[in-house]
Amino acid sequence: MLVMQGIVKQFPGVRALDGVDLDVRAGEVHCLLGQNGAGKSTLIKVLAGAHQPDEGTITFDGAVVRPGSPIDAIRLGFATIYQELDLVDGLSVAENIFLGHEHARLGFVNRAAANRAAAQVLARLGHPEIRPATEVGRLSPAAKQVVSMARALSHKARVIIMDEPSAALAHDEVANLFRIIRELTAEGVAVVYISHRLEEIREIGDRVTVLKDGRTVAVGLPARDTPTSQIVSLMTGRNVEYVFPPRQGREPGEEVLRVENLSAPGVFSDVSFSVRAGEIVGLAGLVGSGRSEILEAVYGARPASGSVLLSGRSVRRGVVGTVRNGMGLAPEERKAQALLLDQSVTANITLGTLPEFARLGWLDRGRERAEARRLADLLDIRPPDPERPIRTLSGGNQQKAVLARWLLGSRRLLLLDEPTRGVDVGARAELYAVIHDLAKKGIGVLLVSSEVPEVLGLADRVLVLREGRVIHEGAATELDEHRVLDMIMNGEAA
Amino acid sequence: TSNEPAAAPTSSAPAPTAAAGGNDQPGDRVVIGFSAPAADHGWIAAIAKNAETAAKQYSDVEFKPVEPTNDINQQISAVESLIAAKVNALVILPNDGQQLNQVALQATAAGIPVVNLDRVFPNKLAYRTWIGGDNYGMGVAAGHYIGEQLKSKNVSNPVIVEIQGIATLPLTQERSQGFADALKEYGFSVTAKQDAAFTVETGNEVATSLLQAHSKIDAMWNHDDDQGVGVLAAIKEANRSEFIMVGGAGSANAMREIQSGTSVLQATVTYSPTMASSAIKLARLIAQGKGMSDLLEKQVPQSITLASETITKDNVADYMSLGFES
Amino acid sequence: MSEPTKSQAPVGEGRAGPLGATVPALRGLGEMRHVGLIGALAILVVVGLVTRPDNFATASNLISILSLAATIGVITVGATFVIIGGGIDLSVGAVMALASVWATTLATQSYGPVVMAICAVIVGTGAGLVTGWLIAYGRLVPFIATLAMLVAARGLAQRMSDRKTQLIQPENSALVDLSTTRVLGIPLLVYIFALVVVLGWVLLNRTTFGRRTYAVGGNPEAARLAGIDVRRHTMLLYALSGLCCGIAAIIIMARTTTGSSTHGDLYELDAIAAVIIGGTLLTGGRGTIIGSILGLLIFTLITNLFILNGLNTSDQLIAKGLIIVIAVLLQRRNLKERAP
Amino acid sequence: MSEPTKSQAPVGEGRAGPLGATVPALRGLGEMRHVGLIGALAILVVVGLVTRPDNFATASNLISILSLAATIGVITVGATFVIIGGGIDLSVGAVMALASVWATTLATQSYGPVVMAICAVIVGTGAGLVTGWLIAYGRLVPFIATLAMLVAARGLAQRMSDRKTQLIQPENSALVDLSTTRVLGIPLLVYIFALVVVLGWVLLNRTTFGRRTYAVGGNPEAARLAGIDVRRHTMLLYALSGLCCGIAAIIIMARTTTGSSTHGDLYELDAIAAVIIGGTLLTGGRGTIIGSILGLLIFTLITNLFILNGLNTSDQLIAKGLIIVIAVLLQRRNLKERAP
Ligand SMILES: Nc1ncnc2c1ncn2[C@@H]1O[C@H](COP(=O)(O)OP(=O)(O)OP(=O)(O)O)[C@@H](O)[C@H]1O
Ligand SMILES: Nc1ncnc2c1ncn2[C@@H]1O[C@H](COP(=O)(O)OP(=O)(O)OP(=O)(O)O)[C@@H](O)[C@H]1O
Ligand SMILES: O[C@@H]1[C@H](O)[C@H](O)CO[C@H]1O
Ligand SMILES: [Mg+2]
Ligand SMILES: [Mg+2]
Repeated sequence: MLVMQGIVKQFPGVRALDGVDLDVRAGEVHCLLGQNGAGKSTLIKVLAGAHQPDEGTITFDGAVVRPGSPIDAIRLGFATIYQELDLVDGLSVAENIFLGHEHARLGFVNRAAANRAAAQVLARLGHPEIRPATEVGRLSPAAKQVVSMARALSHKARVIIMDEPSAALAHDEVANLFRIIRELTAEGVAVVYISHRLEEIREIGDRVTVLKDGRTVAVGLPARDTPTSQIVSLMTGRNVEYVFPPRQGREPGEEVLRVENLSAPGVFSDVSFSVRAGEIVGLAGLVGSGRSEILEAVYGARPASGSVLLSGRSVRRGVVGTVRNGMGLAPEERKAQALLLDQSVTANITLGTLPEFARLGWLDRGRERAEARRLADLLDIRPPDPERPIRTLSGGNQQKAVLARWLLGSRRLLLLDEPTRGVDVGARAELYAVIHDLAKKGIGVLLVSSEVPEVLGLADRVLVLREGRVIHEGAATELDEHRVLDMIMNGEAA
Repeated sequence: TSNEPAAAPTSSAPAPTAAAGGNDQPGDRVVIGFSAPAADHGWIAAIAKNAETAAKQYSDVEFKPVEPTNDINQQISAVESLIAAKVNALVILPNDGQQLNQVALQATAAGIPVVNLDRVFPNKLAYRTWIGGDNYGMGVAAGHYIGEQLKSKNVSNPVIVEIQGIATLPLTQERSQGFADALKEYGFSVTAKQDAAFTVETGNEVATSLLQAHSKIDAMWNHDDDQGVGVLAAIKEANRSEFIMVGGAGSANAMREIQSGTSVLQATVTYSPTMASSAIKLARLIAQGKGMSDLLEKQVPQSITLASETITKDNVADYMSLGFES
Repeated sequence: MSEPTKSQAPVGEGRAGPLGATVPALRGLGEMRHVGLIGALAILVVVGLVTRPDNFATASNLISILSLAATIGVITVGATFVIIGGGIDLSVGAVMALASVWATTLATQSYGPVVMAICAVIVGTGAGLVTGWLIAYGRLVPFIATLAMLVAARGLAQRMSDRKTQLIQPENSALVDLSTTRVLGIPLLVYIFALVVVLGWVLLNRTTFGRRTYAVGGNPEAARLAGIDVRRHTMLLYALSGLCCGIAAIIIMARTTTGSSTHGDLYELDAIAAVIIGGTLLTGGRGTIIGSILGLLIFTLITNLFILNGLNTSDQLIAKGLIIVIAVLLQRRNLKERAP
Repeated sequence: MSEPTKSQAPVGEGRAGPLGATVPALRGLGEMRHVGLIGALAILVVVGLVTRPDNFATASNLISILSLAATIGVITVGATFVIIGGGIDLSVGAVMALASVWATTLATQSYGPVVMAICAVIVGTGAGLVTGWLIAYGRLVPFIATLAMLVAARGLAQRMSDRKTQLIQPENSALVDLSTTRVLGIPLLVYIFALVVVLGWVLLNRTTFGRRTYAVGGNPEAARLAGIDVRRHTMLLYALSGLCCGIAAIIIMARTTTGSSTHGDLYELDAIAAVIIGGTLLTGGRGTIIGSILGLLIFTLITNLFILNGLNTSDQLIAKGLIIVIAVLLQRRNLKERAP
């Protein structure tokens, strides 16, 4: 039904697509795999009319098409959920869903009709509780993701493109998403699905196309039957699996963090735990269970009652104090909370530890660059040029830079909120190794991840959260994915 | 130049002279409304001060000034508020006579006599009396002074530079016209002309570049002594002294420069803010139905034009007390 | 003024429920802001009533406040659109001046008052289209493009009028009647002002054009991906602002009976200030017409009170500075503050 | 579980070719922009040389251009910091006026020129601290807070000076010497200007303070979470701007031999325009001092050329509008344009 051939897209200094082929059939879920920066998002933006290809052809229903703008693509029947949430904060949920194709007569909007239609789509997506009149800026990232999906569904599209739709979703939400996808494909709609989670591909995908370095390296592999090792080696050119470094070699030392009776009304209450030097503590829970908020409260970035002790001493509230005392936070939303998009990778990496590169405020830029380069190499940030503006990096590589920020200087405690969001399999293994190494060096790590295997695989100890309360605490080795999911969804404390 | 150890403290508002005679005796209580542009330079500030001081001399006058503003729209509203407050007479120095004409007509129609100060309303029905300076005459006086001086030095084809105030005011255009007309009688003309907005700083900026544009200048007329402070600073900075300069309005500072005898500023032509004191007096007389006791007429005249006088080293001592501080 | 995603989304501000519902307290914040403004207005009214019991609350004074507010008011409506759309328009005062001058040249005046009014509107809209084109298609930063228009329009106005004030001829006095003729005791120009506000409100809140303006200002990239022609829309926003300047020119001509190159000096600052006091963000994507008009009325009321109470300029300025600060503190909790 | 395979790190070795290497041109884009500005300056210089061959390229004319640029130039340095830091400062001209008035009161003058200079600097910095505090801790929008300071500072300056121009007393003429004394043929105040530019450049490009300014302006939330005290930094930015206004006050006093409440009228627009022409984004997070100074020199040069050529103001204005547009088009490809 849809064929892309020999697509080339050149950005200043980067050849993002270097002859990509893609062939999508009606009614299938076609998965697009590739490492960070392989060109997946760029490819689908070409399809969506957001980028113009330099070379190559797109054939749709046998005819050559050239989506010159997003409007063209939408008219052709392509709807897209973009990787970076592209919603307008100041407009309502309904207005966002129908932006560009409003319910209107003679230019006058029919708000009642729009709200009704939006409510329908949201109900279909399993989220009747999201009200169409709510301002989108007030929604959580997960709810925004739902709105993005609703927007794509609101078009009578024949091809729906989803760029990492599950990255902001928790387990139960993903199941919901899959239900929708199945409905769509049953109606003959084609879905192009991008994700770094191989198990998802297995569950929902029909065929897989693998990209590497802007080229297609495999077309139309069967999604269910192709061995993981084959996919991984196609993507990375080597054989790694979803691996966690062994826990040996780390001896948890003294307590670096003690949290007592931390509460923030309506968000979480009475949370107490501790983290020891060299220990990785994971927080598991549903989206909205308050994990990010706990991290922020510990970090001093959000008000909360209760006490936070760092190495036995209470630190001055506020981020300035906690950072000075050796904490670091890699936040959840990298674009909004972590990155200086206009600045170089180097400037982004050193932002948290600037004083360590300065004497009396005077920056030692040579040392700064050298350190940034060292970290970029360590984490394999690509392209390997730390002086490049970070906005030109792919999402996963940006995420690595966010982590790199806190690998500098003498941290005692790191708070990592979804550290592997949008990071590919190969890089994940590297990040896991880095986190493990940090702990080995005696740094305490408090980790939040929506991927339960990740929490279980990395952490020594796990706290399970439900509706803002800790309902279980115990060694990771004593838990398995199934039990954790039971607890966070049904509240069954073990 | 408020910092000069002022020799004559209240120089700009001369005390009522005996000639005013019986007219200074208390009469009916009258409320006089007053509206003028924002006091963003010395001359206008002196106008506001003089009006207030003059009004204070009379126990039968209640002085009611409104917010000075450079925005026409706001001045219209301000005058409207005075009309609504039913004052007995209005003294108005409009930002632009043409633009305030209509609201002055409204006042007159409401039975409130308007004394028009300085910038004139085009429609005579809009005011009872106009008092102001002779702008054309000011240019003529400056032109004659410069013409005479250059003639006596036998300069031919002189470079004559003119620095105007706010270019869009009709009074600026009249001044320039008078200047050009007078120079023509000597066979001279203006070489370069720029406007400087009446402030010290713009005066300084414009003069700085003008001095670069003309490496030799014979004479310069600067319309306004307030901006003249900046012009003089620029001349000093450029270390130039080959020309004569004439000022305008008659500020105390200009007079001190003239008196010193070492300055390029050798004369200034007056445009005295004392007209504001007189305007208040006229408004009071009109509101009380009196005439001017020195004149035979029973009523205040329809218009009074002050003469523009030329102040030089020779007569500066006589004028010193009338100079207003920048 | 554009950057799409610099949303300083305060960490997890105001979410609730599993994914959806908002905390109710936050819901009303849009209107809350207006409550702050209305509070500030109310305080000013009380001050007026106390200090000038017999002058302040008179019909004639209220009308004079509205007439005074009308010119900038109309411009403010246009400015609100531009600023919500992520831009800024510094040229408003100059464009109004140019429109007033063009409409009052002897040549234009010979066609009578209707043509004069149309001329003002066309000149305003045309100037807006030019700046809009430069910004949308020429890729100039709005600040620079409109600054250039400011300077050029003033120059052109001076040139056309030879720097003279152009009186409206007696035979065209129908135009002046807009200021002198009253219906139900209220001058016609106040009705024009009211009409522009109402139409502006409808356009912003009830049409696709208005809603898309929020998208174009709030997240231009998202707007583009949603299939909106962001460039065309941007250009139209400036044309709309120019149209408002043209209408304002008609009002100022009626009030002053003149066209002049000096009209509207510094109106850009007043209009932008009113919009921002009214709660619209300079970064775009948020704001209301009502807020802007309330902001403007606060300014006008302050001036009026000063006039009535005969304060001297310096004290007025100092007090004005303080009042601006207090008024904004009253409506303070600006949800999306930078530097949280 | 296998051992971590980090040792095989450089995975996609092959990609360094097409994807990895940066085209050098991209790296230089920051300077590319300046090339545009320098091009515009060059064109103006050529125009000067052609139209006024004997007046334009003289040492004394060049010096007078620099002297003219000095006051706003110093202010522009401060404004660049504020704008990169995501703010805006409308109060610069008024604060400079206030500083000049405070420094030239009879009381201050009795302590001699050094105290006068210190007084100007303290007043400027103090005013900046106040606005900075209102913005950072009082959460006022910068536009509003600095507008309030503009109005209040002018009012205060008028009140202190009783609206009179305050002459510098003969015994304090050392201050005026800054303008008249020349070293190597160049007036001292031009050295002050140069010094401020150099120090500003160093502060912005070589210190943590400068780096943080980009962070605070580019993404305040990210800066905060990286442990930067965003509020304190914001406050300091305005204090820095105020400090520059204080220094500018010294220069304007030296040049005009006066302190006056009318000094610096509309400097805010000129300074902001220079900064933006220089390539700094109003949204913050980007920009350079060099760009701002080049932008300012373009402005100053235009005015100088006009006056040298005896053009009248109206034509100057029209031409200025066109030149602004052309200058910006020359340096056009603003990487981060809205509506790509
Ligand atoms: N606007 C741009 N300008 C310059 N380079 C770009 C731009 N967008 C993407 N690139 C580059 O193109 C390449 C492909 O990026 P793309 O975003 O398509 O990767 P991706 O496969 O989606 O990766 P991820 O899994 O991390 O999202 C990367 O090297 C990236 O740095
Ligand atoms: N400002 C706020 N006011 C009221 N409730 C809030 C606020 N911020 C967050 N909440 C609530 O706190 C809870 C936790 O929020 P959040 O979704 O960030 O949790 P999380 O576990 O980190 O999930 P995620 O995976 O999405 O980060 C939710 O119920 C949310 O609605
Ligand atoms: O006529 C006056 C003065 O001459 C002064 O110089 C400026 O303001 C004008 O109104
Ligand atoms: Mg991607
Ligand atoms: Mg979270």
